[in-house]
Parts: sequence; C-alpha cells; structure tokens
Amino acid sequence: MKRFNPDAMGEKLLRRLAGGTSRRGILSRLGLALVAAPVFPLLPVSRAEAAKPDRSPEAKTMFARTAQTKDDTKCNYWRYCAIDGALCTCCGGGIHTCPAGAEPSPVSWVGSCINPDDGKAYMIAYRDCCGKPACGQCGCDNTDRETQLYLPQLNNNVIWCFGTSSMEYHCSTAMMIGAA
Amino acid sequence: MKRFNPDAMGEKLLRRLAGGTSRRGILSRLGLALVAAPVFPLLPVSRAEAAKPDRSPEAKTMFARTAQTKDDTKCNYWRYCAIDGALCTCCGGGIHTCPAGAEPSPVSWVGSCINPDDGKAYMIAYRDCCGKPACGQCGCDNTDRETQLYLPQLNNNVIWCFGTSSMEYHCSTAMMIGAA
Amino acid sequence: MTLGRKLARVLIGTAIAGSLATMNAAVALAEAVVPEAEEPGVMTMEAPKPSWFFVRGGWGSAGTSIFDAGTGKMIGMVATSRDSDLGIDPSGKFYYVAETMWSKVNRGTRQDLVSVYDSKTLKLLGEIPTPGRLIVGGFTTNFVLTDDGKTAYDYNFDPASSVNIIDLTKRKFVRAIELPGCAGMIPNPGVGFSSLCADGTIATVAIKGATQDITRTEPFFDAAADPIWSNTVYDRKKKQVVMLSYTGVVRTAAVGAKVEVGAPFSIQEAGGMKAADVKPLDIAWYPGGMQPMALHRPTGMLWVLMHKGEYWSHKEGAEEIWGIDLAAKKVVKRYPVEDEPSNIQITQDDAAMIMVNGGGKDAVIIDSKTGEVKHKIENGGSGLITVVESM
Amino acid sequence: MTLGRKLARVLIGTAIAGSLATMNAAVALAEAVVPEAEEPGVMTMEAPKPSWFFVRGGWGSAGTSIFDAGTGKMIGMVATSRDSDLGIDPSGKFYYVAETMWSKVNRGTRQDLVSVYDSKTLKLLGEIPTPGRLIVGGFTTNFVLTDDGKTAYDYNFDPASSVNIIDLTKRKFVRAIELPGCAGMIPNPGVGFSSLCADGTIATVAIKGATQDITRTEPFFDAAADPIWSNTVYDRKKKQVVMLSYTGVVRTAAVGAKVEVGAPFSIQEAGGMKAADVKPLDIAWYPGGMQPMALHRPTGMLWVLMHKGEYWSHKEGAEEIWGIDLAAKKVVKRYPVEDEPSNIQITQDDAAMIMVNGGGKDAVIIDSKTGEVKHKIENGGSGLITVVESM
Repeated sequence: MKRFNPDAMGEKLLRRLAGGTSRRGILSRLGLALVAAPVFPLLPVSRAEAAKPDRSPEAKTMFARTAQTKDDTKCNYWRYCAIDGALCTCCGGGIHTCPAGAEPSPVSWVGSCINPDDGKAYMIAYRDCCGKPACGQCGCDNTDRETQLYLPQLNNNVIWCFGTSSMEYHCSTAMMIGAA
Repeated sequence: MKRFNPDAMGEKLLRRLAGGTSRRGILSRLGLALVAAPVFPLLPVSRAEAAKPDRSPEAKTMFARTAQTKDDTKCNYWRYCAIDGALCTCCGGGIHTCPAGAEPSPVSWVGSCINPDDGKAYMIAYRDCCGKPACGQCGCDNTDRETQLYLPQLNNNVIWCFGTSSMEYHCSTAMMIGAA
Repeated sequence: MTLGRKLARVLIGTAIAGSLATMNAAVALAEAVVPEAEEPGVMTMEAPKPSWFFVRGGWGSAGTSIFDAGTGKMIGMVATSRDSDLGIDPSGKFYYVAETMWSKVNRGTRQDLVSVYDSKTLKLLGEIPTPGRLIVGGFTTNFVLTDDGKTAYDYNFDPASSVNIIDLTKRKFVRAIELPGCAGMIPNPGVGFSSLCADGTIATVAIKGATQDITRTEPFFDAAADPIWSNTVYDRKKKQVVMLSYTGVVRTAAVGAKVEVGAPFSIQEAGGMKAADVKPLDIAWYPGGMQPMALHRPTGMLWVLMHKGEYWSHKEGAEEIWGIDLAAKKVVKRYPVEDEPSNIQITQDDAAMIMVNGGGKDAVIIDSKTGEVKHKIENGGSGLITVVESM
Repeated sequence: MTLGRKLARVLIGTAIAGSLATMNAAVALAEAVVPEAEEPGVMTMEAPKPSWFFVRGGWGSAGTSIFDAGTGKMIGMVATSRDSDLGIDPSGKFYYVAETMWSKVNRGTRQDLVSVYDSKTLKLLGEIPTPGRLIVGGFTTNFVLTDDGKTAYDYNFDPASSVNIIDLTKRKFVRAIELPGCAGMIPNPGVGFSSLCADGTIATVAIKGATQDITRTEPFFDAAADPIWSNTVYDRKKKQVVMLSYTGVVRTAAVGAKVEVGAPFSIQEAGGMKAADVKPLDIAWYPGGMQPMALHRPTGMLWVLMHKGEYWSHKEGAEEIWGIDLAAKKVVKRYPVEDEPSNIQITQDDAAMIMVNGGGKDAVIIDSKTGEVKHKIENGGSGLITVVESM
C-alpha cells in the first residue's frame, strides 16, 4: 500500500485535476483537504501504481483488449474506457477541447485506461462541455471501473457541469492527466 | 355560393368555436368581426353545405375511404382526418376531454371529416390540450384539407395553445361541432 | 392583451384580409343546427393505485407517464422536468417532483424546487424552493419520502454531498445535512435515513431536531472493486433494504437506529452456477442496467436484469430476468426478454406484473407468474419506473 | 457558494468519510511526473460557409447542428430552443435566434426574444426582447433578415397576424405591423417584405419610417384548394421568390414595390406527365414534406421532394427528388431516396450538395450532379435545414 504524500503533489497536477489555471483559491483548499486525509485502502485506479501492474491480455478488460488509438471519434478509442455521453470530437470539439460556445467544466470524473500502443495505463479526466443543448453525435457509454454515486469521481451518470454558468450537458472530452 | 348571414349564427355555436362558456367578451367581439366581414369565395370546408355534397367513394379522400368509427385511439378514426399530434384518447383523456392537469385551448383548428356510418360530413374542432410535456402516445398526422400558415384555422402545425397559461403541447382532441 | 382582444383582432383581421373558410363553414353550420355538439373538458384521475407504473421518458424527457399494468393503457402524466425526481405521497394525495430549472432553458437563473401536484387533478398546488439537488435522474434513492409522508429527503451534490430536509406539511425547506462520502437515501423510519458510502459502509443519520448523529456499519463491500447499485430497494413493511452488487452479490440489511447487514449470497450460486467474479475474460451471467432489480414485497421475490458477459458490463441491458426467492436464496424463474432492457419494476399487488424498458422503444409488461408478455407499449418511456408500495 | 468552497467541501468531506480513489491515484500520479498532460480548451469556428448545412433537431429539440457538406462532419451547434427560428447574419458575424421560453420550463413567465450569438465563439452577445412570435418552428419564412443584415422581421400569430420589426444594429424591437390574413415573410429589399395571404394574393408591406403601405397582387392561387407551401424560397440576386403548390404548380414572382407573379407551370408536365389535380383517387407524383423544395440559385435548379399518392398527401415524405431546370421548365434529374425525407436543402456553392432528412434517423448528403449518396449522418437531425446564401 502506498502512503499519502501531499508534498509530492505539484500544483500543476492539482490544477489539471481542478481545472482552470487561475483558481488558486481552490488549490489551496484542495491542499488543505488532502493534508487532512487519512490513509485509505487503495482502490483499483491507483493499484496500477501501487503494485507492478499486470498488463497481460488476461488482466485487460474487454474494452482494453479491443481498444484502438487511431480514431478518437469512435467509442472504442482507448481513452474512452469510462466515458458516458456524446464525444466532443464528433461535435466540433477535440479530445480535450470543447466545441465553440460550450464551457468546459472545471471538475471531472476520471478513468484509468490502457493505451494499447505502449500497454501502459493512463489517468483520463472526462471533462464535460456544458451550457449547450445535447450534441447528439457519437453517443458512447463505456464502464471500465465505473462506480455508483457514493464514489462520484468514478461515476459517469452525473452531469459534471459544476462551476459552469449553465449545467446543460453538451458533450464529453477525455483529457490525459498522465500515467496511472 | 352562400351568403354570409351573421344573424343565423347562434351564440351557442360561437361559444363552441371559441371555447369556454364564460367568454362573453370574446363572443360579442366575434359577432362584430363577422358583421364586418365581406363575402369571400367559399372554400372546400363550406362547399359541402353550399352545394349538394358528393359522398360517392370517388369524392372521398383516401383517409375518408379507409376511416373507421369504432376505435378513437387509432389514427384512422374518422374524426381525425386533419389531426396532427398525440391523440388525447391515448394519453388518459377522451375524444373531447383533456387528460388530468392539461388545459384545453379555448381556440382550435378545424377539419371537415366524413363519418362512414352515415356518409355525412361533420365539422371537427381540434382542440389542443396544453401545459404538460408531450404525451408521446399515438402520434398521428392526417392532412385532409390541411393548409399553410396564412390559413391558420386549417393548419395543423401551429401549436393551438392560445389563451392557456402555458403553451406547452400535450395532446390533441377532436371535438364534434356539428354537421358540415 | 386579453384573449378576447386577441381573438377579435384575428377575426377582424381575417375578415378584412381575405379568405375565411372556418367562419364561412361556421355560418353554414349555424343553419344546420348542432344537437350533437360536444363540450371540452378535463379528466380527473384516481389516487395512485398499486397496479400503476410511473414511467419516466428517455434522457431529456420532461414527463412521467402512468400506465395501468392490467390494460397497458396510459392513465395520465406527471410533469417531471429533465433529470427531476418523482415522489409519491404515501397517502396518495400528492405527487412531489424535485426539479431544477433555469429561467431561460439553459441559461439565466437556476431554480431548485419541489413542485407539489394534486394526485387527482394533477394541478400544481405549490412549489417549495430548495438550496439545490443533484442533477442526474434515473435513481429512486435521491428523493425519498418518509412513511408518514410528512418529510422528504432530497440528495444534493454540488460537488459536495448533502441532504436537504423538506417539511412537506408546511411545504418548507428545513435544513441541510452534510453527508460526506455517501450518497442517496434509504428510508429509516423513526430514525432518519441511511446511506451507502464510499468506504463500504452504510451510514445512518439519526435526526434529532436541529442536530443529528451519524453512525456507520462496519465496511461490508468494496465501493470501487464491486460496487452496490445506488438504486437499492426498500421494503417498508419489513424495514429492510435489498442491495445488489455488480458481480451479483445480494445483501439485505435491516434498518433502524443500528443497521444490521445480513449474510450475502451470490445470484449465480442461487441459480446453480459458480459465483461470478471481477476478473476479465471470465464469462458469467451478470446483473446490469440502471435500475437492475425489482422486489415484489408481498412474496419476497427479487427480479433481476441479467446478461452474459464479462465484469464491468454493469450497464448492459438484459437477456433474461431472474426471479429469486430471497428467503430461500434460490433462482426460481428465468425468463428471456427482448431489446436489452435496463430498468425493471414490479407492481406490489397480487397480480405482480413486471415492466421492463430502456433498450428498445417499447415498455414491456410481463406476467411474473408465467413470463408471458402482456403488453408492449410503443414509446412507453425508457427511464426509471416507480410503483406504489402499500403501507 | 463559490466553486472553490464547493470543491473544498467535497474533498474534505471525502477525506473524512472514506474512500478517496481519485486523490490516491492523483498522489501516485504526482510521483510519476506528467509531461504529456493536456490543457482544456474551447474551439472557435470559422464564419458561416456556403458548404455548411444548419440542421434543426427533431420536434422538441433545442439545437441546430452544423455539418460540413464535404466531410459530413459536425462543425458545431447553435443553441436554438424548442420551436425557435434561426437567422444567419449576411455578413457572417452573428447568428440570431428568435425564441420563446418560459421561466419554469412549461410554466412561469413567457419570454420572447432574439438571442444574438457571435458566429466564431458562439457566445451569447445579447438578447433583444420582443412582444411575441408564432411558436411553430419548421419554417424558413417566420424570421427573415434583410440583405444588409440591419433589420429582422419576426412573424407573430397570437392568434392575430403581425410582424415584429427588429433593429439588429441597435439590438432593439422597433414596432409591430399588423398583417391580417397573411403569414410569413418574403424579403423585398428596399421596400420591406412581402407575404402570402389567404385570399390567394401576395401582400407587399412597404415600410416608410413609422408607417407602411400594404398593397396586393391580384389573387393567383386558391389558398384552401391548392395551397402554396409557406416555405417559399427566395433568391437574393434575382430578387425572385419561388413558390410550390400542393398539386405541384411552380410559380416565381419578382419582388419589388410591385410584385409580379410569373406564369405557373406543372411539375408533372415538366416531367413529361399529365398535371396532377386535387381529385381523390387520381394517383400522381406529388410534392410533399415540411420543406419540400430547395433552390440552387447559381444554376436555377429547383429540387423537389416527390412521392406517389393521392391529393392531400402533402406531408408525405419523398420517394424521389426531382431536379427541375426553372428556366427551361423541365425535370432534368430524378433520384430515388430512402427513408421518406420531408426536408430538402442544397448548398449554394459549385459543389451543390443536397441534404435530405426527416424520415429516418439519418440526415443524408447527396451529390446533386450524380445522385450519389456521399454521407449518412446518424442522428443528424430531422428538422428544417438552412444554408448560407451568397450575397
């Protein structure tokens, strides 16, 4: 089991998780929160880091075994292992960019997906683009390690449009945070 | 051609066309409006009365030839010859009754439909029920003598929820006004 | 402008301008006398009945249609705006809708409220403003009424977890209780409510006036490795909650000041197979869907949407529904279903009619005793299904 | 409560309460360094292009998706609330949306307005309150901009006919003009607008400051017996409107202070058949749909949705699309189409790509030169299709 070491968390990373670059207020509180946190049993999303990860085909989910890295407008693109919604790449946006007129949510749910090219797991932040009517293109619902409402960061049903001026859901992006 | 005779229009009829029973204000103005009206070429909906109607199969529309009088939850029920929308009879309402919580529009578009049992034409007022989300059951779109926006009383695309507290469309009824 | 004025304008306008088909017809008509003419009207409904299914439309829908399980016919509709939650007054007098609206559709001012409808006229009786609620829809546990119908608990996540207490008698928001690390509510009569938590426990919030005590069970499930569906099912008479995990572990817990979790059993073992696990490549029958189980309380039969697949397929629709005798811990019925439904519900009367939906366009009513499909309701709604639980 | 506060609460809450999978992962992650991490962003778009289709979703939809005719890909979406009307600034700087909203979805205060969006960022720049508008959707002629982009005409029916004049430069409602017995607007540059009327005429409203003169053509069609579709098509360069009737009579009219209606021709005769009529039982090829024709202005080719049937089948979807050389009055192309589309549009560039939709789930892009299906866009929208007309 890994121990929690808040000093090792750079502000840059916190910023990526928390969103915008000018939210120092969030970041400082976030730091405080983490300092206060006790140690918990590590969950699958972090086990990959905790132990030598098993990347054999036998350890891969069905999604991971069939994922591809070429076309980010398809549901089986590797980063989408836990996405639920319309792919922003099909809506005039990009893999980590909202379509014009939509607002990226500063918070997100996360997934841990394996890139078939290097066999490594990466942490993906699914950031909803908000404030426009549903895009309606490329609806996907992948559920690797997707949980229920009491673990909201790993739940993909929630409309992750907190802190945006409107909570209407338009589409979802899959931003790479880094190695998991 | 028939001439216009406002004196022959009973208040009861006007009330049926205009809706509620307590709208004397509307009725008096309606009367005034009609008095002011010049003579116009009679249109199909009134031709039935103007001349001896041709009720042979050859004169009937496809709808009229195939209409039935038994089941008012089907699109081919005879009164529905110009209806567009969800049948209130499938939504918890009746042929001239709104489902609970919906509000009948005091105005309506009209159709002239032939009852296959007696071969006669009747004037039907399609009265929308308003103020609730779309019912979604038994969607029909029949178009006998249905026209465009410049003849709105004979157009079935318009949401006929004028004078109701909400203009949201729930379903449509088909109220018999009388012989046409 | 009054309607009278508007009508006068249109009629005068039309008269001046040209063709007046309707009015000409009306004139002709006046001469024909109209003894058969009809009057418009508005229906009233009966109080909510055990044979009714309350079926939410699909994602983005704004209505909950009520269908009679016996006839398959639509009885009426409760206006439930997008991602709102419906609560049915246990005494049958009211429908409550916890909802969130913006003043200009998707912009303007956010408004969170509980709308109160008369159950017979479906007229809006009042609106109770609330501080906020989780916008998600699809869960039975985010808006829960107490057995006496006097209090509602409304789950909020913004993104911090809390529960709004609403006094339904006074139609007033009372206060919010922070509920860190937990989500949703399981009724806990006389105590307050209980809640599933990320640490694998059930937390119980005992409400005492303006304060509350929060206690927890021992951890009994792994919230990340084998989560329990948030859509738990509560049995009022037994004061018991039924829980189902992604691998198919069934657990019951008796609620009260201290919640007692019973011994789990595997749904696959109950069906004579080996228990499913969380490993990839292991093919098994798994439960799946958004509302994956329904409990017939009078008989203690649990109905679960099941599909063949690998683990992490928990949103997949069903190929079969399994009927499990909870007391015997045995699968006693297996019925094939079409269109991969993701929601299931059952009426709480002797008829015990099942509805499944969410895969295709039809909501399907099935006789739980025979597996026979009784009705297929086209466009019957693809969302959460609610029934009235007898008191 | 600020977002910062909210986030702090959830994190502290989770920390106290239990499992913190994300944060643990983040911690692990921090140690791994993350050079490849990405930043969120928001796209900007190009100004509206002649190769774009603006496609309204189905009934009840709240968005207009923009698809490129060449690639079939979605470019973006303009927020167009239910039954609203989209106007594209001729200079390409703005999108205007004439819309009606209630403050509580289907209740509360009614709000009629024109929303102004920047065409590159799609950000809301302003809102112009208006007295009211017809709630119908599906028509190109209910919200019309002048060629100079300075004025919008917004059709109202409440149920009296009028037209709201909106100053787009000042973003201000100016005044309403009563338009009894007529509906919708045909642009009439330098004059005002013209309008189809129930008495079978075109009325022309010549606007002179705070007053207007209304003149009419002679009656030239029977509004009840063989109506002209309200969705007329206007050619800015030729200052000509193209009209189509239910039986398939094609008419053009030159707009100006005095509108001149040209000689009609039968679409069936143009195709070498006998003209269709209004009698039941006569089977013929009839035009049909909500937006039954599209004009390629550079070549004068009119494309019409056609189906076999009897009269009064004017809403039926198409089995074929017919390409008619307007100058020669000849049908020169006939292409079969699938799924009975009810809307058609064509890009105004040399590519001349057709889109049809409204029958099935797909919006289909067809090369008008060959009839070849180039793209099928799943869930591409089933409503009105708009293109940019070059000035």
